[in-house]
Amino acid sequence: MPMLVRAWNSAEMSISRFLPDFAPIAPFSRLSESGILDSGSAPMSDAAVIEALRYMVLTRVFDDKATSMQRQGRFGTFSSVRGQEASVVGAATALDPKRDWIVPQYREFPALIRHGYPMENFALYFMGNPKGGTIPSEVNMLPMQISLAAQIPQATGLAWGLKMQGGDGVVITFFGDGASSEGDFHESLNLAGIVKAPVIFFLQNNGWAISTPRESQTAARSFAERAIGYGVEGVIVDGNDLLAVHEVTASAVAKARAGGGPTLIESVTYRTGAHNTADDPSKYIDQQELEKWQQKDPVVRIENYLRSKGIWNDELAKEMHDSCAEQVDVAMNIARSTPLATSDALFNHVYAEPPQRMLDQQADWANRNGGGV
Amino acid sequence: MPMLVRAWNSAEMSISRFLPDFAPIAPFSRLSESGILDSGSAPMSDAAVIEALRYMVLTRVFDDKATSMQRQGRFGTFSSVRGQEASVVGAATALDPKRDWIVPQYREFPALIRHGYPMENFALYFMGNPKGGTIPSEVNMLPMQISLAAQIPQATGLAWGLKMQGGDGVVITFFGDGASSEGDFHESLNLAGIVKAPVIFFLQNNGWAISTPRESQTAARSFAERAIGYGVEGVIVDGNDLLAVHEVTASAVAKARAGGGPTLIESVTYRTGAHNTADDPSKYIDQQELEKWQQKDPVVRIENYLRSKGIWNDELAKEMHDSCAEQVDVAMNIARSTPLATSDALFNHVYAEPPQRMLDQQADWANRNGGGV
Amino acid sequence: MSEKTMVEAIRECLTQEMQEDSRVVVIGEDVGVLGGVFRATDGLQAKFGKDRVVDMPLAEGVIVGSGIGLAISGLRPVIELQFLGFGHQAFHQIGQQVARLRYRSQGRHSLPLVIRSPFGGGVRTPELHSDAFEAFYTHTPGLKVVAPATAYDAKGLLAEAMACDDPVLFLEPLKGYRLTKDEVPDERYRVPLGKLRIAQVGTDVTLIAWSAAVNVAQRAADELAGQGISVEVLDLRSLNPLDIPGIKESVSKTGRVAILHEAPLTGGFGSELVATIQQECFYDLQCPIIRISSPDTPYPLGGVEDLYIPDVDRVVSEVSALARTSA
Amino acid sequence: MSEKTMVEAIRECLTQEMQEDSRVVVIGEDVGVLGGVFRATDGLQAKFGKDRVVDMPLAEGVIVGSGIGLAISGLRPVIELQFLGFGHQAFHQIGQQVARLRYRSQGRHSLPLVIRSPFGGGVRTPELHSDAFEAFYTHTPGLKVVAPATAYDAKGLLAEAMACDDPVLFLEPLKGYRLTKDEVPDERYRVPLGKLRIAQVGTDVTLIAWSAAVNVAQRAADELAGQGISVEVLDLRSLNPLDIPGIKESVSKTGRVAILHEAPLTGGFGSELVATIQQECFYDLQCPIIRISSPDTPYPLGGVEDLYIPDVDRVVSEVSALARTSA
Ligand SMILES: Cc1ncc(C[n+]2csc(CCOP(=O)(O)OP(=O)(O)O)c2C)c(N)n1
Ligand SMILES: Cc1ncc(C[n+]2csc(CCOP(=O)(O)OP(=O)(O)O)c2C)c(N)n1
Ligand SMILES: [Mg+2]
Ligand SMILES: [Mg+2]
Repeated sequence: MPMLVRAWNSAEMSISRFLPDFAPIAPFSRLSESGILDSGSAPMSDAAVIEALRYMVLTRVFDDKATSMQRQGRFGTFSSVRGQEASVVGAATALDPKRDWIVPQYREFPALIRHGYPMENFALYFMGNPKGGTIPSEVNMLPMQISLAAQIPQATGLAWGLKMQGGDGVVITFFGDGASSEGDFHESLNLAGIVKAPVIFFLQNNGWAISTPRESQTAARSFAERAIGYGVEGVIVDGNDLLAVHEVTASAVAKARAGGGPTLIESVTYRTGAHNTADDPSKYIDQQELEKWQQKDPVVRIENYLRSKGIWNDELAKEMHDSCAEQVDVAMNIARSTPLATSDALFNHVYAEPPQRMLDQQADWANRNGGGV
Repeated sequence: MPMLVRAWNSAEMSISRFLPDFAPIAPFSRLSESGILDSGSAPMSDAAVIEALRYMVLTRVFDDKATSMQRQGRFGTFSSVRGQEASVVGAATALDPKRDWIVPQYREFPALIRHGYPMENFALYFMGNPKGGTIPSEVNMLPMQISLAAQIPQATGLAWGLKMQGGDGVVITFFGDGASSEGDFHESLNLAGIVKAPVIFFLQNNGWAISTPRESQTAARSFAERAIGYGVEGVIVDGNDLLAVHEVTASAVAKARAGGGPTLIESVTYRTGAHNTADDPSKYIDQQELEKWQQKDPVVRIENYLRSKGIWNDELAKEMHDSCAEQVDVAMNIARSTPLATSDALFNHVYAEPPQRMLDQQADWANRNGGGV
Repeated sequence: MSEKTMVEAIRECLTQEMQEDSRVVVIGEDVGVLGGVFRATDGLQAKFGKDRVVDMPLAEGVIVGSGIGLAISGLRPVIELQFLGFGHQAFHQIGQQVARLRYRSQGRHSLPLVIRSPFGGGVRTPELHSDAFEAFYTHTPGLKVVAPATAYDAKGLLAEAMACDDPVLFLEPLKGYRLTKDEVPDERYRVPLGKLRIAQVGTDVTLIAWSAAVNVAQRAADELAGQGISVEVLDLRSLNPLDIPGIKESVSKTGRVAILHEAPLTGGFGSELVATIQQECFYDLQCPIIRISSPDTPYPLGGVEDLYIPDVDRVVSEVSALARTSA
Repeated sequence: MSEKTMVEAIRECLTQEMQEDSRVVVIGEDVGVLGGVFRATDGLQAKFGKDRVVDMPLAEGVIVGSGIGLAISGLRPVIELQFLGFGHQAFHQIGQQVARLRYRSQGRHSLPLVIRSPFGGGVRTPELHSDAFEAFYTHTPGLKVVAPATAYDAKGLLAEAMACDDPVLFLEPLKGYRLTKDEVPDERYRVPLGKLRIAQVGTDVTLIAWSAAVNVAQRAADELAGQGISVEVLDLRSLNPLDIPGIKESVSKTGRVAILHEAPLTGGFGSELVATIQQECFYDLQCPIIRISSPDTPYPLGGVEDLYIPDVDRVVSEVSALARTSA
C-alpha cells in the first residue's frame, strides 16, 4: 500500500509507526502435503496419531450419516466439520479432559466427543430435542454456542476463575474467522492479556463465514497478528496438518498451565462442505479453490504419514471406518429412540428457584399438552 | 514474559509466531520538553501556531470558568480538557471544517469550537438545556457521545459514505484509552480497513479511564499497534507536542483524502485534571506521576517554542488570555440568559413524522406544564 | 398484479426502490453474492454492484453503527440483520444511537434508515434464531416498528419505511417468507404506517395479531366460525405507530378482546395492548382481555417449538372460552 | 441497628457477604481503588484484595460475559454495571447468555451471578445515565429482577440475590443512594424475592411503584390523605418474581389502581402490571387502571428531566382524579 508510506513526510516518525505487513506468512506445519514429516521429531506417538485419526474418521462418518438423515427429515440443520478434521482433532488431543475445559462454537464435533459429551446428546441437540443439551456433570464443557463469539468472554472468565482458585485447568475456546469480527473477540483477548488467563483462543480460519470469504472479513493478512495488540502471543498453524495443530496447541496448553497466559492460535484450514445442511455453496464458492483444498484432505494426509511409517494400510483403514460406523449407528439409534420431549421440557431447568408464575404456566401447558405425564 | 518463549518447543515455529514486544516506544515528537524544535522544518507556520495556541488558551479559560460555575451549581457535570489541549488542538487544526467531519467523544471542546459549534451551545448542553444539542446545518459534526466508543462505528460509516459518494471529506473520531476496550473499537477498525474508509481514529491515551489506569486497560505496550491487526496503519505521537500531533494528523488527513484509507493515531498525553467535576482523583491518582506530567504542560511548551523564536512574550500572552476570557464570558452569558426549555423540548425532534400517541402526550404535557406556550 | 411470496415481494420492493433512488444501499451479512440466507436480496448485487449491496464483516454492532454514518453522509441504508436475535449484539447502537440521534442533534441528523430482520419461530432453526423480540424495540422511543403479515403489505410497508425519514425496524416473519403468498402489484406502491388491517370482519371477539400470528389467528377464526363465534381479526401491521383508533373501533363493537403473539407473556407487546385498550375502552369490555402467547421461558430447540408458540388449536379453545365468558 | 443510607446498606451487605463466602468476587468499572463512582464498593478492595475486587477494562460485554465464566468456575461474581444504560453494550450476554445458560445446559450450569446497577433519573447525570430500562430485563425469561426502595430492603434483598443460584439483576436507584435513609440492622439478614411491601396502608386507591418511585408515591399519598383520599402504596421490591397475590389482595380492596414508573409509557413494566391485574381482578376494578410514567421520548438532558419523570404533583392530580372516577 504505497499511500501509507507516501503520505508521511517525516523520517523520525518511523520509530513510532506500525505499518501493516502484507507479505504472506507460512503457517507452522510439520507434514508435507503428501504426509512426510520434516526433519524434527514427531510431536505425537504413533498410537496417539492413530487414536486421533479415529476421531477424524468418526467425524466423517457422523457427518455423512447426519447429512443423509437431515435430507430425510430425521435430523435438523447442522454444520459438518468436513475439511477441518485435523484442525479440531489436533487441538482436542492436546487437552486433558479431566481438568481442561472446552467452550465450543458449533463445528467441533470430535473435540466434544473426545471430551466426553455423549454422541447421542450431540445428535439429539441437532434433532431439536432439549435433552441433547444435557452435559454429564464430569464433562468439562459449555453448551455449543450459536450466538457467534458470545462464548469467548465466557471462556476467558472461566479460565480466569480456574486460575484464581489455584487450579491448573486450561480452557480452549473455538470460534471461526467470521466470529473474530465481533466485539466479543476484542474484549476477551484484551481481558485475557491483562489477567493472564489460561485460555487458548482457537480461531478456525476455514475461509468462509457462510458465503462471506475471509478477504471480506478483514484486511489484515492474518488473524493471529491481532494478539500482539493485546500483549498476547499469536501463532498461525496449518490446520490440515494434524501434527502441527497438535504441537502448537499442546505448547499453548503447557504454557497456559505453567502460568504463561493466553495464546491466540489461527488454524488455517478450509470448509470443503456446505456451511450447513441449509446452505448451497455453489452460489458463491470458487470451484478451483475448493478443489485445491480438497487435494489437501487432512484425513488422507495423516493416513499417508502413517503409511510412510509402514503402519497403515487399506485394511486397517476399513476396520477403523467400520467400527466408527457402528459407533455412530449406536448413537443415532439411541437418539432416534429417545422420546420427543413433553411440554415440561420448555420449563425445566430455566431457574434453580422458579417464579410461581412460570410454574403456573407449566401446569397449564401440561394440562393442555399432556406434558406433565 | 519468559513463559512465552520457554513453552514453545519447535524452532520452525518462529516463522509463524507473533510475540508481543514490550520494549518502550518513543512517541513521535518534534519539540523538546523545553519547546525547542528538532532539526527538521516546522510543520505549522508561526501564524498557525499562534492561532492554535489561542484555542488551547481558550480551552483553559473555558474549563476554569465552567468548573467554578459548576461549583456554584450554575453548570452541570462536565469533563475538562486540562493537560490534553495540544492533543485536541493539534488534531483539530489539521482539519478543513468545510469538508471534514468531527465525531467526538466529550473531551474535545476546542476541536468543536474551531469546527463551528457555537460555544454557547456547548455550554447549554452541559447546563442540561436540550437546545445545547443544536448543531448548525453548516457545521460538520455529530453530537458529543456519552456512550463510550459508540461513535466509532458511526464515524467509520460516515467516512465510508462520503467516499462512496465521491466526496473528498475526511472524518476524525476522538475517543479515549478506556473507550478503546469496547467492541465497537474493534469492529470499526476492522471495517475501516476493509472499505478503506477515509477516517482517522484519534485515540487520546490520557492515562486514565476515570480511576482505571492505562495499565489496567490493556497488557499491550501501545494501542497504536492494534492497527496492523486490521491491515491499518498506526502511529504513536507525543500528545503534549502541538507540532507533532498536528503533523501526524495532517499526514493522516492527506493520506485519507488521497484514498490511502484509515489511520489509528495514539496520542499519548495525560489528564492533569479530574475525570469530571463529580470526580475526586486524590482517591486514586499517583501524585508524583501527576506532577511529572504537570511539568510537561502543553501550553507552556508551545509558548516556549514561540518564545524561542522571539515572537512571544508575557504581554502577548496576557492579551490572548484576556480576549479568550471575554469570548468565554460572552458565550456563558448567552447560555445563562437562554430560557430553560419547556416541556416541548422533551418531544420536538424525536421523530421527523411523530406518532399520534406521542403528539397526544406532548399536548398533555404542555397543558400540565405550560410547555406548549 | 400476480401472486408473490412475501420474500419475493420484499425483493421486488428493494429492487424497485434501489432503481428509483441511487441513495439506497443495502448492507448486511451475506446479502451480496448469496443474496441473503433467505434470498431476500438475491440478484441485487448483480444489478446494482458491490458498492450498493455490501457483504459486511460479521459484526452487528458496526453493521448498524456504520449504517448510522452512511445515513448521515446522505445515503439511505437498508440494513439486513440476518436474524433479529442478533440485534442484541447491536442493541446499544439501535436503542441508544439509531433511535436517539435525531433528538440528540435537535433535528440536525434525521436517520432515514431501515433495519430489516427476520424473526419468529416455526421453522426449526438453531437456537437464538426464532425469538420474537419485538417488545424490546417497541419500548424504544424514536424507533418505528413494522411487522407485515401479507406479501402485499410487506412490499407496500417496506417502500413506506424506506421513504420515511425516521429509522424503522422492519420485521419479517421467518415462517411467512415462502408460506405467505398473495396478490402483489408489480408496480411500486406504499402502505402507510400506523393503519391496521381488518384481516377478517367479525362481531363477537376482537383477535389482535401481527406478522406470522395473523395467519394463525385467521385459521382459528375460520374454525370458530364453525362454532358460531364471529371473530374480528386485526392485523396491526405496525406496532409503532400504533393504530389506537382502529383498535377502539373494533373493541367497542365486540367488547371481548384476545391478543395473540409469539413472544413470552410477561412484558410482551400484548401487555401494552391490554393496558391501552383497558384505558381507552374500559366501559366497552365485557370480560378480561386475554393474552395468548408463549410461556415465560427461553425459546426452545426446534423439536418442541410447536409446544411453545401458540397454535390454532390453542387459539380456538381460548377464544371460544372467551366468547362464552359471561359479562 | 442504625440509620443507614441505601449505598451504605449495599456496601455493608457486600462486605459481610464477602466475609462469609470466599467465592464472592466483585468486578466492574472503577469498583476497586475508587470504590465505585457511587462508592458502593468503597473499601472492599483494601479489605479483600485485588483478586476479589477487580477494576475491569472498559467493556461491558466482557465484564458480564467473563462473569458467566467466573460463575461456572465455581465463584459467585457480583458485577457492577456502572450505569444500567450501559447494559445495552452487554445485552447479548445478559439477555441470551446469562438468562439462558441454565436452560441451555439442562441444569448443568446454574449461574449464581448478580448484576448490580444504578438506574433512574433525578440527579442531573449526563445523557444515557438515567434511563429506567427495567422493562428490557423483565421481558427476559431466566433473569430475576430486583428493585429495592429502602436501605433495609437493599441490604436484605442483595443478600438474598447473592445467595440465589439464579442470575439476578439488582437495580439501585441513583437518586436513592444517599437520599434514602432508614433503620438497617448491623447484622446479616435476608429479604425474600417476590414478596411486595405495603409501604402505606390505604383503602381508596392502590398505587404501585418500585425503586425511587416508591418515595414519590408515598409523598403523594401523604398529600392525598389531606384531600381525604386513602392510598395504599405497594412497593413491589422485585419485578421477577412478581408478587401477584399481594397485588390482588390490595386491588380487591380498593378497586382502583394507579401504576407509577420512570420509564416511558409504551411497553414499560406498568403495561405488564395492567395486563396482569385486569386479568386477575377484572371484576373488582371500578375504573380503568392508570399508568403514570414518562412520555414516549428519550431521556432528556438534566435541565428538563424534572418535566420528564413523574413528580409528586402529577401523581397527586392523577390519583385524585382516579379516586373520583365514577364506577
Ligand atoms: C452473532 C451472530 N450473528 C450472525 C449469526 C448467523 N450465522 C451463523 S453461522 C455464521 C457464519 C459463521 O462463520 P465463522 O465464524 O467463520 O464460523 P464457520 O461457520 O465458518 O465455522 C453466521 C453469520 C450468528 N449465528 N450469530
Ligand atoms: C459504554 C460506557 N460505559 C461506561 C461509561 C461510564 N464512563 C464515563 S467516562 C468513563 C471513562 C472513559 O475513559 P476514556 O475512554 O479513557 O476517556 P477519558 O474520560 O479518559 O477522556 C466511563 C467508564 C460510559 N459513559 N459509557
Ligand atoms: Mg469460518
Ligand atoms: Mg482516558
